[in-house]
Amino acid sequence: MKQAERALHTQTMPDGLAQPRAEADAQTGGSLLHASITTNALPSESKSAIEVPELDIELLLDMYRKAVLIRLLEKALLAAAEEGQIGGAMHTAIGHEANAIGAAYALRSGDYITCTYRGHHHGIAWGMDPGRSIAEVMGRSDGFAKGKGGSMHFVSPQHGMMGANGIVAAQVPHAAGLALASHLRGESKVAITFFGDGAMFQGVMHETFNMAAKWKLPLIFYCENNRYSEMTPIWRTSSIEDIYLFPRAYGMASMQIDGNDVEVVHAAVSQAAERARSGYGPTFIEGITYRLAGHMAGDLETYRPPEEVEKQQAHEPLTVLRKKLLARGVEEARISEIDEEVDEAIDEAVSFAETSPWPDAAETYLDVFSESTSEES
Amino acid sequence: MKQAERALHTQTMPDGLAQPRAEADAQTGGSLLHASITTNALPSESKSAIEVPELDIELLLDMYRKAVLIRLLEKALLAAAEEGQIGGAMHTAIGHEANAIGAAYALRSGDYITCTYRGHHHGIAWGMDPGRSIAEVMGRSDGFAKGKGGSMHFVSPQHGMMGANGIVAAQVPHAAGLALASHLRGESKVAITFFGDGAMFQGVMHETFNMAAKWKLPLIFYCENNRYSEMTPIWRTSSIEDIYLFPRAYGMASMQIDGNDVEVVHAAVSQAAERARSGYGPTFIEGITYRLAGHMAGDLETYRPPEEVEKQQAHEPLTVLRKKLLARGVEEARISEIDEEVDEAIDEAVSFAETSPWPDAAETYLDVFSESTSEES
Amino acid sequence: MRRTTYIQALNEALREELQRDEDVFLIGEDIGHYGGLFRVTRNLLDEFGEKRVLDTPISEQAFMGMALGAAIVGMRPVVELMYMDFTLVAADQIFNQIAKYRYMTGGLLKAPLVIRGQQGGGKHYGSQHSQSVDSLYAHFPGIRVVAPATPYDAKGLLKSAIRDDNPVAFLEHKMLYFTRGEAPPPEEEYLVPIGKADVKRAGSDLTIATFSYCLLQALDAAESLQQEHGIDCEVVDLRTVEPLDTETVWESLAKTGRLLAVHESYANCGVGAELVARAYEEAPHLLRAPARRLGMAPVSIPVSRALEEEALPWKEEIMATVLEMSRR
Amino acid sequence: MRRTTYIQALNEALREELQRDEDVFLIGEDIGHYGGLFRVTRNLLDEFGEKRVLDTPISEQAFMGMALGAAIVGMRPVVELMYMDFTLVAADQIFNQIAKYRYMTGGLLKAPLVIRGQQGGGKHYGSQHSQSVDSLYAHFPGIRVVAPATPYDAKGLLKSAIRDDNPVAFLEHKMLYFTRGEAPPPEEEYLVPIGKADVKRAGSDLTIATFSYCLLQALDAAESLQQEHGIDCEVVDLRTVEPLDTETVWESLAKTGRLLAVHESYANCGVGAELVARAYEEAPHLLRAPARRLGMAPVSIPVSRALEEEALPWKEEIMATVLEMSRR
Ligand SMILES: Cc1ncc(C[n+]2csc(CCOP(=O)(O)OP(=O)(O)O)c2C)c(N)n1
Ligand SMILES: Cc1ncc(C[n+]2csc(CCOP(=O)(O)OP(=O)(O)O)c2C)c(N)n1
Ligand SMILES: [Mg+2]
Ligand SMILES: [Mg+2]
Repeated sequence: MKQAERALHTQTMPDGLAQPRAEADAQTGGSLLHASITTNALPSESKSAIEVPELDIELLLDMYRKAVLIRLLEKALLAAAEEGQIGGAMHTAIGHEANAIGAAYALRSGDYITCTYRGHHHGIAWGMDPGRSIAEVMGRSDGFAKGKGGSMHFVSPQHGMMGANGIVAAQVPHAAGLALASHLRGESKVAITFFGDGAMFQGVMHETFNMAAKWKLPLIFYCENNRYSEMTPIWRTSSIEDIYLFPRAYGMASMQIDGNDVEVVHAAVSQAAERARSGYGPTFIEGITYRLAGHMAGDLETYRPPEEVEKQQAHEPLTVLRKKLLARGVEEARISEIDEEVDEAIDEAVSFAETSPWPDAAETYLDVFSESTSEES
Repeated sequence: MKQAERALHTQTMPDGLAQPRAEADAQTGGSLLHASITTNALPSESKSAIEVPELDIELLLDMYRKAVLIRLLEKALLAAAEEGQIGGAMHTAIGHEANAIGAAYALRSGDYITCTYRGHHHGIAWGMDPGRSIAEVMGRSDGFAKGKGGSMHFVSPQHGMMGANGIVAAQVPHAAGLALASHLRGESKVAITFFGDGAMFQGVMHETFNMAAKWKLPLIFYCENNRYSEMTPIWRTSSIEDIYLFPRAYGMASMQIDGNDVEVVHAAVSQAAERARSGYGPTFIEGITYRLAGHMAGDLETYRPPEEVEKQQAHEPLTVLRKKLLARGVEEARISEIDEEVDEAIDEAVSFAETSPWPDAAETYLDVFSESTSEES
Repeated sequence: MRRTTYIQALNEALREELQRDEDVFLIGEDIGHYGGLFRVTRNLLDEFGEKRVLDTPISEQAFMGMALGAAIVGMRPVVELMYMDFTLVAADQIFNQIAKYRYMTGGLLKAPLVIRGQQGGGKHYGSQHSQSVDSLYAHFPGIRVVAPATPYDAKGLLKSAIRDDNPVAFLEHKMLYFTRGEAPPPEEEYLVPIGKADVKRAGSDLTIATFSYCLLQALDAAESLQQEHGIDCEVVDLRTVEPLDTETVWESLAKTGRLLAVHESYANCGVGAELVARAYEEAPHLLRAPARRLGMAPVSIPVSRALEEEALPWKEEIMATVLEMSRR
Repeated sequence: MRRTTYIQALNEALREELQRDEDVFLIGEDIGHYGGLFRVTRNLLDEFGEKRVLDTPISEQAFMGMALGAAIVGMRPVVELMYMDFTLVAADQIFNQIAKYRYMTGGLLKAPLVIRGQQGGGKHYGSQHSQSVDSLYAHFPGIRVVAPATPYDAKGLLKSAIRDDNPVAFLEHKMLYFTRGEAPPPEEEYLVPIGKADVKRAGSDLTIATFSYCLLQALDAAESLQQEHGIDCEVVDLRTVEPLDTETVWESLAKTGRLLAVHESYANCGVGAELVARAYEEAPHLLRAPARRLGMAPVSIPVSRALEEEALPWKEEIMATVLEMSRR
């Protein structure tokens, strides 16, 4: 091998490609002070600089209900997948719940959202029915898309959910287009789009950042930074340390927040939506979060130590919210009641989905083309 | 029309989409102090912060010869295009010469370059024969690519010219791949890639910036900022004011320089090459320049006022270099001699090309596939 | 009827649809203030303003995706790709997103948008600015593909495309832009339906099914074949490539018994092969000789005019193939 | 001979080529430290280090373009696309650059690289993770297209692909990954040549020409047709889609007189239509009944297993088509 011949590069690249800061730091025992995108940081250690007002307790309880609903739905789906009831790539959002819920409650009916294949939490937070959602993932006829889209393509226009996407970052320009439609029509609708840390380096992100910033589109870019792109930690492939600082290169406003705290997310998204509606253009929010389950059903998680996951449990969305509720005087019993209620609701949703009929074979050939035109529609 | 209904947006977007700074400034009579990317700034007004040593006078004279060669070659090509001898899209680099020459002389034999469809100046600066170059543009058999690639695909591996490209920004990852090859093989070769200001917002640029920065590739990104993307001034579509600052978002070193002064370009590229060879990774250079001719042959230039072009003549590469030579004591006669010599050389090159035979029809079917394998090659 | 150029016909279609429906907007590079590299959108920004004619950066992926986003809430974007070769730059948005959006959402959303621009060879633009992408678009279900050859059809089909509730790839050809033909004046509105072929020359010996600029080449070839060889070709202008109006082709085939499909996209896995395969699926009894197809030679389209001509499936090659087929 | 899985065969091929030629390197998402989403590159980073197995960000355009850049100076990159559907994300680099580089440079440069990854349906991944892209790759000249169906062929062809001086699209299939077959142990090196079809089942009544996972479906169908209907199909494994080994197919056709081409990419403008068209161009005299093709139905590939099955051109559909063809 020619590796010994490398001459000039040895100084800074002792061993293979350029070494990531975090790795270098780990080896030298150096600090990670400037590296906010580390796997070990807790979401609460994020650089939020926004004011976070306390939300009404009933609203918080409602949010808690949603959070449990998402959590249990995801667990039910994982169980169904293990039983072989679900194929394909199913990505759950266990640990991500607060990002969806905080945002959904901060926006208005009529606003739009697009998101990634990891989109169940968004669907539920935005109001989609759990039973029909599970049916969709299982490919049943009662699914929103009649089982055609499945887990990676959650959609429900009546709820503003304009589509999850299987191609990393492809949903981002779609949201810009929704924001553009709102702008061109003189509406005050805002669009929000969710994507992961790994999506940051798809070319279309850059193109959309520029166009949205230039045209001051009423758009919110929301990065759910869980520090992993599938099985690869983000520091291994990213040249930028602080994701939230990057969009400033386009003159965009941005912030890094605790994505596991519904109140923080709610405050950040509210602020961004206000900016958008006032014509000041897009805002970029980096919500620091962590994925507590595998990248997708079946993931053996060999790429991260159990201790890392363990540490993150300390600040996962349900824990954070439960603590908050207790601290503000809500009785344990009230919380348990919600837990039980939701547990039942999920059982019902699962039975609904499991007994939903398979779509007819003839359905295969429908929905490719529409036969109508603008005159008729 | 619904435009009257726009409510919330009127404040910042009085009239259509977000207004570009330069336009706003023009309307308000405001200053353009912070907008370096204006059509009116001269290259000499760029924000170069590098030391520029004086080059040897013989070297400068050699550069001058190259500059005239490029200028006259481009003019000959424009004339031939007008006569109908050249079809397709032919982009000349009149006004861009110094970017190519300064860079070519700063690099070593063995280094690589890729560039855009506007690549004649690079080819000539890197040492390609004018006669064969013209033959290529004319589609003749003596062209480097036997007339198959034409104006947009200048190539000559023996000179390090690894390919111009017709797709905006596509050549940029190719250069990163060349740099990667050098890195993986432990060679000290550097790659440089040229692209325009308009190319900045192709997604692949972003992807390449990140990977090159992350892997510390021995690569130089050189943006020939002529302030126009075809017929559209860059400020109309760019959300960033200072192109050279953008790459810093990836932790990359960068500078904005006078791209019309061969000495400045030479100094900047030398410095970047030194960094690259020492393992410090890529550097981004924004060379401020101006295209004195149309975007391509046949362009009627209705999109810019003649006065704008006129103003730029004051600081165009040949003028700058001629002044420099005179100021350093070179006789007018020596310069005229070069002008005449080159004039003759171009005449010869044109006749060579014009009398070069058309490729055989059978040539059409060659070069699609290679029949060899690694064992044989 | 007055005569107009193909470019003028397109410009009128866009203008009329912008006027008719305020959800229509145009988006693309250099199309606004400049009026389009090929002047198809000339004067439209002046008339309709910056909110109806949007100049973009060179970001094909983003503005294609934005068009989809706007379309799913009922806007009707008309996206210009300066060269249809750039389809490949935005291919994910076009084929993984736009083509599939209606299906993946179980019909909840539709994507009524038009992707238009010019394709084709003949002007020495070389490998990356001369490709014909009709077969590529047709391969993926979910996008209608239209490629008119005359100013009349261009105007009528572009208006239909904009009104269609499906995504439509509207493929122009650089060799057609300055051709002229009859078309009613703007006062007399008309539409040409998507999915209907048109017999542009009646004949009895052999059916040439083609579209776009190849139609002109085929008509020319048919004249020469008639005069020089007494072979009387019927020339069917498919006009729409997806869906293929095979009915009209089979009707012609019932008369002639011989089929030659011609197109400028690559022959390999092209529309011509498709038409041949369908002929044997749906109408083998009509064929009195093996059906054939002609497409671009399997090369990357060279700049040199000496070579480009050789690669193009134009008049000479059409004539040679017809003669060969007639000898059988 | 020992039996091995398809994945293991691929892994061995990569390992052996990394060992043989230091210009070979692997590049893609999650392929290094993790060993690949489908574990095809498992353990290779450990053995060869970070300079031979490169983990990338999700930047398909850039790393595809970088592979080309490295290839034109003689490196031999093997690019993994995690799902072949992502071809569309990098389509400009693949079809406008890699496919054309040799041609546009008049043969001065060549691009010896491999683009590999899995495609296909059957596991309910839906519209954007189940497409078969063989016909798409074949449409553009300049890239060889290989799609082996057995571990033996997979190993031998991947090694040949890496050594080939052309860009090669090496198409795996998600349903093949865990299938097993015989293959010599690593000590016994062998290559399978690109461009050679292989008769995987001899028969006398009808030729099924296919490749990739459809081969297994076709073999299965052939058994059932034999047993249930006494129809004896010859099954030709094309293995390479570009170039097509029509010689072997026509040889088979000379025996059977009937041709059915089967593939999982879309039927419309697909490899099957191409084979039918070529049969009528090159060997019409051998055909005793209309040649046919089968491909994926023109839909975006639904998630629901009830629908996906319906869309796939697998055993049942093969049998039905063969029966229909036999009745003629
Ligand atoms: C264009 C594209 N490339 C690759 C993939 C495969 N893939 C799916 S998810 C994923 C990781 C995305 O990571 P991130 O954006 O951080 O989101 P997360 O999954 O962590 O929520 C990858 C590489 C894809 N779906 N699309
Ligand atoms: C992907 C792609 N989109 C559009 C074009 C058409 N086009 C050719 S040059 C050009 C402008 C490029 O401007 P810039 O990058 O500033 O370079 P310049 O021409 O000014 O040197 C455009 C839009 C193209 N060739 N490729
Ligand atoms: Mg992530
Ligand atoms: Mg420019």
